[in-house]
Amino acid sequence: MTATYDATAAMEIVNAHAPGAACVDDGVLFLEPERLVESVQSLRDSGESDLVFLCNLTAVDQELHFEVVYHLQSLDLNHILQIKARVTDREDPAVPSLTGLFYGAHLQEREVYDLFGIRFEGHPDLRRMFLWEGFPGYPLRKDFLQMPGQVRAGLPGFPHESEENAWPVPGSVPQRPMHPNDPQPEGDLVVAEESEESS
Amino acid sequence: MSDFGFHLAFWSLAAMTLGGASMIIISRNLIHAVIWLVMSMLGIAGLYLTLSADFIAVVQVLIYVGAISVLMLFAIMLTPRAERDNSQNIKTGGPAALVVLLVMISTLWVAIDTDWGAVREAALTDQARLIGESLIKHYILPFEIGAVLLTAALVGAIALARQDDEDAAVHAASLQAELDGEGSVDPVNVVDPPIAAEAPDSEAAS
Amino acid sequence: MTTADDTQLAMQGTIEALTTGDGSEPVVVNLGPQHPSTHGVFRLKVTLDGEIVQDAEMRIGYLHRSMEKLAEERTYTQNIPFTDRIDYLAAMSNNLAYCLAAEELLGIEVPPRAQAIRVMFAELQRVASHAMANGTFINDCGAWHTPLFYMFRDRERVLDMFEMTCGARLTTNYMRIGGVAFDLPDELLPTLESFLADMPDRIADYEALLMENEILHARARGVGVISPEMAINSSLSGPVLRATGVPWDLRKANPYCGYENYEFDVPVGEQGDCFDRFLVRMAEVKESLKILRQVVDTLPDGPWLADVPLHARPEPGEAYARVESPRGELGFYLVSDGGPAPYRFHCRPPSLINLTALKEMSVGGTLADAIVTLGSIDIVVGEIDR
Amino acid sequence: MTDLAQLGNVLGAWYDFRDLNNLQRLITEWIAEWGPDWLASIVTGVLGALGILAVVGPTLLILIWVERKVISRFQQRYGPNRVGPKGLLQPVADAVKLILKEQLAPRAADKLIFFLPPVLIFVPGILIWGVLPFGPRMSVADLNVGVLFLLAVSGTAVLVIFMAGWSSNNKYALFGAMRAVAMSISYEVPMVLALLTLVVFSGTMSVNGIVEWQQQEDVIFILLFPLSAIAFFFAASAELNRTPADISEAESEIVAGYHTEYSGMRFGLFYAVELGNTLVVSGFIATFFLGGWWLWGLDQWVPSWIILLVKTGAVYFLLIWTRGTLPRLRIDQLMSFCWKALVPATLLFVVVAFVERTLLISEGWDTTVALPIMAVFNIALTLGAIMLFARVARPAPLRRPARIRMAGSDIGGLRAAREVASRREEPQFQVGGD
Repeated sequence: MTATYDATAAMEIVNAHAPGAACVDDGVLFLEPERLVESVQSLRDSGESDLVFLCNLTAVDQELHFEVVYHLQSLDLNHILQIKARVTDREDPAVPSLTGLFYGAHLQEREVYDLFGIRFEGHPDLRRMFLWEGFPGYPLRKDFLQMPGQVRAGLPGFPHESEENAWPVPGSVPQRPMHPNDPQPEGDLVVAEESEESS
Repeated sequence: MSDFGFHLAFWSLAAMTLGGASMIIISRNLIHAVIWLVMSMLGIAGLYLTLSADFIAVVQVLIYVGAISVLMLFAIMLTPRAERDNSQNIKTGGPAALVVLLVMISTLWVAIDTDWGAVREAALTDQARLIGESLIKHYILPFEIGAVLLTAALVGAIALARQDDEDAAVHAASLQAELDGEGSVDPVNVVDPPIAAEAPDSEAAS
Repeated sequence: MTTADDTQLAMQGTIEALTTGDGSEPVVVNLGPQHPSTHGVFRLKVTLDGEIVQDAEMRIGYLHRSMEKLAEERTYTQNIPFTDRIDYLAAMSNNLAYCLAAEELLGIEVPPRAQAIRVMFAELQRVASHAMANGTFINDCGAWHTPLFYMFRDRERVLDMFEMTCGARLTTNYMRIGGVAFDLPDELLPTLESFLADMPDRIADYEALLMENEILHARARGVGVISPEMAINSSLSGPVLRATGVPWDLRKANPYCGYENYEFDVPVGEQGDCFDRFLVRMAEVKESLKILRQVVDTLPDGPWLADVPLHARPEPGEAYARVESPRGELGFYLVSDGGPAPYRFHCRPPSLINLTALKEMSVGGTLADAIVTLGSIDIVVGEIDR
Repeated sequence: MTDLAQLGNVLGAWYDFRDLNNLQRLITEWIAEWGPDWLASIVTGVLGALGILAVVGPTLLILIWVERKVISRFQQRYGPNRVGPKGLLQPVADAVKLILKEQLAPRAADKLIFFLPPVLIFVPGILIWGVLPFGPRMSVADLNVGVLFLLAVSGTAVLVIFMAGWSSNNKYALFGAMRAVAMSISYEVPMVLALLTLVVFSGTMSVNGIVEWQQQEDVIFILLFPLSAIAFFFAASAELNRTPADISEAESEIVAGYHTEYSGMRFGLFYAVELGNTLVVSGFIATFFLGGWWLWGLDQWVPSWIILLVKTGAVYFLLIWTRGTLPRLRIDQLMSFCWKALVPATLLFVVVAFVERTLLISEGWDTTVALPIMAVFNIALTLGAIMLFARVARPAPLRRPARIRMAGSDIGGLRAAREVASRREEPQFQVGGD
């Protein structure tokens, strides 16, 4: 069974090489973006942690900031560690690229750049991957195509649940009832057919 | 073969040969020229056939149509695209035409003037055997010399085919210059036309 | 057709070729998006010098459906059918990985019968997927469809079993959070028994037909080689990684669904070339059959679905669950903010990440080698683009 | 039995159906009675050509069906079975579909050269039939230089393929054309050398002469020169673009090679000629190496052309079989196989043929005794040459076996990999190698 590598132990390893670059918050190792490369390198090269395999690299839009999430795996010692790096600049988010350490970061970083707009500094070939150059916006950001008045992206709640989060407030994204048998929303909801007529 | 059939064959083949030959000169595209050349060669092969020289005819097809023309096509494909145009030859062809005309007149004169001993009896049936025997028995020395010469040519060709570094360097420098100045290239013009404009020679040779 | 940067690339290649002393002009050839050997809308742009690949660049995104964004607006249960469409040749494995992640978020215990059924279908899916992978790989080596059709027979039988269990063949949508959607139908186990009885003969056939085939050896041995160090550094996984000799299999390293209860082995290659990948897949099919045998013999009784509310709201938190899909490490990273839908839904696609090393593997070989290499990686474009 | 024999006599007296040449002779004699003799020779030629077309056309349609059906059987499926009984009309339906299809040409194609090849490809495709003897007197033209004619005509097809590939202005097509040309040039050499063996040994360049020699000596050439037969078979399948040597239209690499851009009946013509060539080459293999229309006296009883067709069908089946079974070689492997294996081997057999011919003619060895000895010697030499090739000329990566080991309890990264690799015990699975 793959163990979860102790974040505190990892923090010690990182801080031994780059003092103050790592901190543990709620059991998760956070690395300072500026010193990400040397921090991760210390984790990769240290025989204790031996995190040689970059399992997964992705990002999460936390509305106020981005979190770049790395899952690093040691194959021989069979433990996994989740690392996060916070990017606070929403206008021009950037973190150093790990391509120098992990060849496998190439495509994953390009994907994150494509869908989140986070630049990976030092990436040799940072271009959009799924979308074409010049595509407006970054789709996986929470504010992508957000309708005016909508509190936040995503599904606000189940239909049968309480009133305030049952359905979007009027004037936001027009939504179609999922199924005729589903509980029909009440109030002056803009239903799809009507919106088609009006537009 | 009766006279009518013979004449029919001769004149159509002659037309094919000469027509192909003129088209070689006229066509601007070198690949087209080679294909006309092939037609001309086939006409000649046909003429051999009317002279009952079936071995020579077949060898004509085998060597000229099957091998030499393919060799020419290969040579053209290996030539940089800019040098594949046949049109300059026409402009500077005046003196050449004169020389060719002189040669043609003298050949024609000799041909008409000579008293050809026409073969009236039946055609030889086993030419291949005769040719083989005369090559091996009577003309063994020239035959061997030819063989040695061809071997030498083969070795020489391999030696010559080795890359000449200086040429490559010059070509690379000119391309680099073009690429450096390419910052202002209008992308609209670059999309697609490179192939379309240059007609069917995409680069490449395997 | 040629675009501006194609032209520039070609010229750069020419200059390189000329200055390095090889005087031929490079050609840019597009393999795809419509090409017989790209197995989907995948475009590989190769720069060729004669037949030698100088550069290989992939262009993807033709099948991009932005599933990760779509999933943020669907409930956890509604997202299961999306996972079918991610890797449509291994829908069961995708269902499973996603359900594992959701269960981790929700803290759900899966009943033992459901676990066994999950293992059964994950392994059947592996057999089907490897049959497809090996068949198309031989096709890419230039065989005229015969091995492909042979292997399709097996895949067909597996898909028939899927159909009788959940009504769908390709996009199964069978796994549920907390178990599986339906119990096994009565006719499944006899069908599976006969399948297990027939397969050894079939595999012997394939070995006779393919494994000592000199032409296949000539085409695949020493082609698309990658070293174990590079493979690990490139985050490769699955048969591509194991073919280099690295014995890394999540079913052993991080057993899920009770894989630790079954006895099986992890085959590894030696050279890391295309032929080793092919052999590893062949051997894995045998191991899968071994697991299936044990699953059938020890199938427990009981419920097949835990009592999970359809409108499950997990606590805020995150989960990264992964399985050994036929193509490698398939992970799902879910972030919950306490809402009915995942706040972030991310799939770690083995097909995409295995392609990282494609350029390394194909540059320097011939065009035909690049095709074989691409075939041996076994990509599914639905998973690459998502 | 006697009735049958009588019936045969009656039929034979009126018209000997074993030899279709009689029919043609009747017609020419009839014309010679009233017409000029050039008319007779023209009518003979036209008749021959029509005869070939009448055979080739329907045969092609049947062949498409046969090939698809046989390949389907190899692949465990039914094959065409919807149109007509047993799907027999499928090729007709396909042909109709192809004729009705829109014929596209790339805008940037060289129009004239693009339109010519589908037509021109028919010329060598039909001409080559002219020297195939269906019986003792049943070939359109029994040329003295028939073997040379065969090579010359088949060589011109390359030019047409090049025209098709080049004029399409498509990179796949150009690649296919260049590959076809390179292949054809290379494989013509072992092909010529393989035939040279026969020509030297039988002392004739006439195709019919070679059959007659086999008839006279009561031996078929595949027994005398098996390596030449193998080399010719492989070179022919390379020239015919069939797997394992179909690199000029390698589907998985260059889509369809030189005819990528041809649609509708233009593609149909390429396809038809390709199949026709396969058939005629099977015919030539049967003629050169299997005795052609002759079969140890059976040709006295069965029409000779039926014997030839049966032999041709056998060779054709072999070609389908290889196509259905084998993967494709790479172009450099094909080239090196041609120049490093086939050419030396066929050259060796040319020398062998020279020596044995000298022994037979100049030394006056008795053929009834000498030929069996020579056959045994040559078969042994062939086996030796093949073994030598397998041992010596095998490319380096193939000489090591491919091994699959079982990791057992070693699960992990590089360290575990080293551990697994260093294990002493025999690997679980091992294929290939010397």
